[in-house]
Amino acid sequence: MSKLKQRKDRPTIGQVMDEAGVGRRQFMKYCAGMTALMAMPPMATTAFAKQLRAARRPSVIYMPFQECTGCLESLTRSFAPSLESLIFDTISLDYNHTLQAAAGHAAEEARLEAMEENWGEYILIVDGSIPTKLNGMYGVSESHTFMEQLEQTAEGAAAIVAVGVCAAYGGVGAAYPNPTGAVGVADLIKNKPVINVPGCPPIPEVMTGTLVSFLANGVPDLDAHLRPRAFFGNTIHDRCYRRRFYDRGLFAKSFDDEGARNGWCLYELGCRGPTTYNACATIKWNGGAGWPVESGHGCIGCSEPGFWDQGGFYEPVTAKLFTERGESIAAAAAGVAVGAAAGLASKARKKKLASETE
Amino acid sequence: MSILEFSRGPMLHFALLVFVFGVLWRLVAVLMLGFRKRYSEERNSNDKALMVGGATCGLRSWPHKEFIGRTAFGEAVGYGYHIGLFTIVLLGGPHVIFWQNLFGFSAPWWPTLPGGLITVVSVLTVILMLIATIRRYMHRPLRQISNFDDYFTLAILYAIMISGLWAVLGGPGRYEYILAAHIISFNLLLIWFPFGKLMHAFYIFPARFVNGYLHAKKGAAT
Amino acid sequence: MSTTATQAFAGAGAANDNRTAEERVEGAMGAFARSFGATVAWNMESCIHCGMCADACHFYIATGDAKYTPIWKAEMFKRAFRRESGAFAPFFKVLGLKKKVTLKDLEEWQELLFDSCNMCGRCSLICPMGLEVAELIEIGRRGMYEAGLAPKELADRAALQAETGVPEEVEKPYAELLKEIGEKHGVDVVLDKAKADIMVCAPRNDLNRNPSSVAAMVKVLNKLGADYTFRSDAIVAENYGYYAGSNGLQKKIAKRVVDQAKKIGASLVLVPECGHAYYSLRWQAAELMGETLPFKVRHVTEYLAEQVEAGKLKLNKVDGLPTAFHDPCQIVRKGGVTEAPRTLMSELGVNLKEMFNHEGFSFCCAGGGGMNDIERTRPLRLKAQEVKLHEVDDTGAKRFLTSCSDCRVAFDDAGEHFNWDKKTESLVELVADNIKE
Amino acid sequence: MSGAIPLKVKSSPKGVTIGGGVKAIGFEILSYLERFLESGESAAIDMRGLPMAPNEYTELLEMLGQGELDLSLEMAGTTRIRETAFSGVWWIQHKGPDDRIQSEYIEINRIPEFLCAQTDQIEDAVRELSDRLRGAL
Repeated sequence: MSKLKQRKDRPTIGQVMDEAGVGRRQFMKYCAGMTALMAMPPMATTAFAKQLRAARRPSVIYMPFQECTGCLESLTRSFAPSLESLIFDTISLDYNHTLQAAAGHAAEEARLEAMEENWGEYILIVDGSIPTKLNGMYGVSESHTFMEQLEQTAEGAAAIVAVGVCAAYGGVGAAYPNPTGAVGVADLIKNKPVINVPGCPPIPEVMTGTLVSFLANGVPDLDAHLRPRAFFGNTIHDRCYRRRFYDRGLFAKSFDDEGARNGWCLYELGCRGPTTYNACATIKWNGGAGWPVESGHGCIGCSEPGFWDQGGFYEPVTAKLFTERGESIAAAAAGVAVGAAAGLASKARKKKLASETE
Repeated sequence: MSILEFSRGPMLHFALLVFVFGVLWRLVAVLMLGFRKRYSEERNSNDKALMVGGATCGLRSWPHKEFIGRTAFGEAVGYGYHIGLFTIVLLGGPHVIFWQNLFGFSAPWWPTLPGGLITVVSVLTVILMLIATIRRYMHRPLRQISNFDDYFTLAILYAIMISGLWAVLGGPGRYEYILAAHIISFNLLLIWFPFGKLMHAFYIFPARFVNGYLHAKKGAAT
Repeated sequence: MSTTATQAFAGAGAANDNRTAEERVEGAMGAFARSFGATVAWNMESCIHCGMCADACHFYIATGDAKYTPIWKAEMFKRAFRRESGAFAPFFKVLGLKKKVTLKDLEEWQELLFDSCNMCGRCSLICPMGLEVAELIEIGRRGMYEAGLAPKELADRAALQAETGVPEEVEKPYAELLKEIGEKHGVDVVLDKAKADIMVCAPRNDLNRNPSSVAAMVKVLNKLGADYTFRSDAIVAENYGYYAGSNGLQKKIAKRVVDQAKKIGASLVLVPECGHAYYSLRWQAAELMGETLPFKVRHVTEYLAEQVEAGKLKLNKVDGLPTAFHDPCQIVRKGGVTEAPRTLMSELGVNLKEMFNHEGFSFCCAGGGGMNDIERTRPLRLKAQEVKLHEVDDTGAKRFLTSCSDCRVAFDDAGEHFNWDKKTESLVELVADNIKE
Repeated sequence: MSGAIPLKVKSSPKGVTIGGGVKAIGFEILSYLERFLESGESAAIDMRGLPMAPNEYTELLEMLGQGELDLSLEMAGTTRIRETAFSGVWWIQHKGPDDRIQSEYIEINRIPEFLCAQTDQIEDAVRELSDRLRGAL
């Protein structure tokens, strides 16, 4: 990672592009791709390109905590090298313990230095949940708990992007019984703008798109769970191409029956489409090759808080979430008993009343 | 645990238990009051009376020609929204899945109507319910005998219908909150069921049967 | 019809009522509690407040006043039921969800239970939930009586009839009156035979106002050579206990008839042309006695229809005058005697023009259920009767028949008020006048 | 406009029966075109956002037909800009180096925005050209 000069003369993305010999129209083409990705109106491309060019080339610190590196895998997937690599060229990834050669103390050294240099300017990308039980002792590296590291790096960040459902809402770490007390970034950091990009993993284009839109326009429009509406504004169900089968009441009953082969709705097989907000149905995965429903499996709702605990992935969204252990028989017996008691009581009262006034 | 999980988890379970407990409590309490022996010389045999009792269960749903002139509108609206409710609950796609899941059986033979059609039926049902509610308030005898139970039960029904339509038509707001509202209002219906007029679902056919039976014993009109 | 001064209803009821208000309400609850079992309770639980029973009640139809909604008449006792004996009684009481029934409430309900209800049972036919609304009102009356709130006219008559067997002071005992009728109409009346197969009663209304119909019945019985007798201790068919709502008195009055019938070893008690006499004797006497009666109970039209079908009674054909027949509620709708009158009329070749509301659905004459005897109900009664008279006119009938003395009293009164062109005649008289020699 | 020189149309829109979805988009284009005529305000419809079945995609292509201009540029993947048979309606498709469509839209404009020179570029050009000319003198 090259050490860069003082903050003030950090080059703008426009300058970086010119140096890299990227033609203006080629840059416009990328921005057109970006606005389409974020479902912005096509005519906004020029304005978007202008702002992006003027933005300073940011420093990015990528902090991995209790994570499985799935998100990083997804982030660096090079299906569309032109778009992703371009974006990687614009951001200077100053710290990522997986990608960088340096390790151990040297890696820490580089990180602290990058932080110091770009204090208040850099973007902090957090990957993985932060264990909080025993005040963070479940997650320690470089003799600092993840909580401390997060606290420390967050302080100087311009904004924090929590990548993956673990960083956003605790993900698999926070799933019942949540032994490590794992939480998402927003649960710990209250004084900094946090942008959640949930998913297990999130779609590559959604992550890069969020970064680029932050560079161009700052913190994008977020929903109640701090997710960019550009990507998490609609439910999968709303944009699903199998929706017409749902409306006509045609459902696949099993994974290989006639319904499944006809591409009917997977509601009965536990699809979480109706309650999950993400862009899988439009941007799709693996460079637009397909997405879970298109491959015949229901959406498992990986971009929603606590999606691991919302019942079996193969039970419908309206399925009951309790296990019947004979309570209803007990209730029935109790009902009959109380009924009988009430009946006897009123019969006794009746006899008393009747005899008194014979 | 999100509100949706809560509504279809512990709350649904609690509601079902209250429903089972309450319904049996009320039915048994009434039946415990005992049936007295009848001594009068019967005009029709027991079998004929049983048959007439059975017939009354169905026939009483259709007004006699002497009454239809006055009750046609009221009954059309009333039975109208009941038919609507049954269609939605028994033939609506998501509901069919819910029942099968709730009672733990799978019934591929269970027919369903297209979602769009159910939405149309739902809107019609709500309109009929509105007419019934307004009529309950405007029609003098109805207003006189109506009490809290009548209006509260209607309120719960409205909550269910509106949240249901809201979820299907994708109104503003997050889907899972609307769906949670739908399930919660259904839970409310289950909890209120034994303590209000909804019990008529259990009372209606035995009541008609006994009425038809006793009248037939005397050869009286049914 | 003996007229009595209009009584303010507050003071009505048992004369020597020195009980406190609380005790009187307790009395009502007691009578009420005695009356209901699972069936009645099931009915009270099933009401869904749909208001349709109003559309069956001729008092609501004639006036449009919501207070006449039949189920509203039983409201006080529904409320008491919820508090005392419903499944959730303790909660209703503790949480005060249903106010305790007060004497003042009951007083207000006297007008609904007595002054505006003939206990005709039409509301029970329309109820979509199959409630026996008429029975609830009947039970309501029992409660009212025990609270000393039954109208004075009915309560006094019931007490008197229970004591003396005759519902009013009479200068001449009915037995003598009966003999006189026999002489006047040239029929010999069999009275107080020691043993007889059939015991016959007579409606007091007819004894006083239409002796010819009593004579007609006697004439037909003599013609049939029936082994019958009147019994002076049980001449009167009516049962004012049923009207006043006193179970005790109704039982005592019915017992008088049952004892006499047992005494003479009758196998059949013949109820004359009287509505509630039939209902209370045929369908309630056995229940009150708590045993199956050793004799059958038949309305005179039933008996005559049996004779006709058995070929023992041959009748001439009457003229082809279009005729309308009023089905008395207690006999036809509630009593089940639907075919008998029609068998007789077809035998007589009557040109019967059925009313739109006929047989089990006929509108009540508005005089039954004791309302003939309560003077203050006349204005309301006339309003309801107007509807009925129009219905009769609509059939284009020239002759108007019925088979109940109370109905005839009501129709005579209404006919006089609206100077109606028709006179109400008795079916049995028509039969008696046309016996084929 | 009646006397204007008629465009030589390479492939006139065949008399294809227009399906419901395509007709909806057609009317949207028409409204933008009318608006452009009055206020000169340009507009564009993003094709990726529309839930279109494959056959509707080709149907739309056929409906719009082909105008005179059909440019394709090689620039980190091919970019194709076609003028449709309806003047003022352009079909722009950007493909990435892996031949994957990055964005595709119909633009209603005098000339697609993409082709226009940018103002700041023109400012640089002014400087560079004046330097060139002065230098050359």
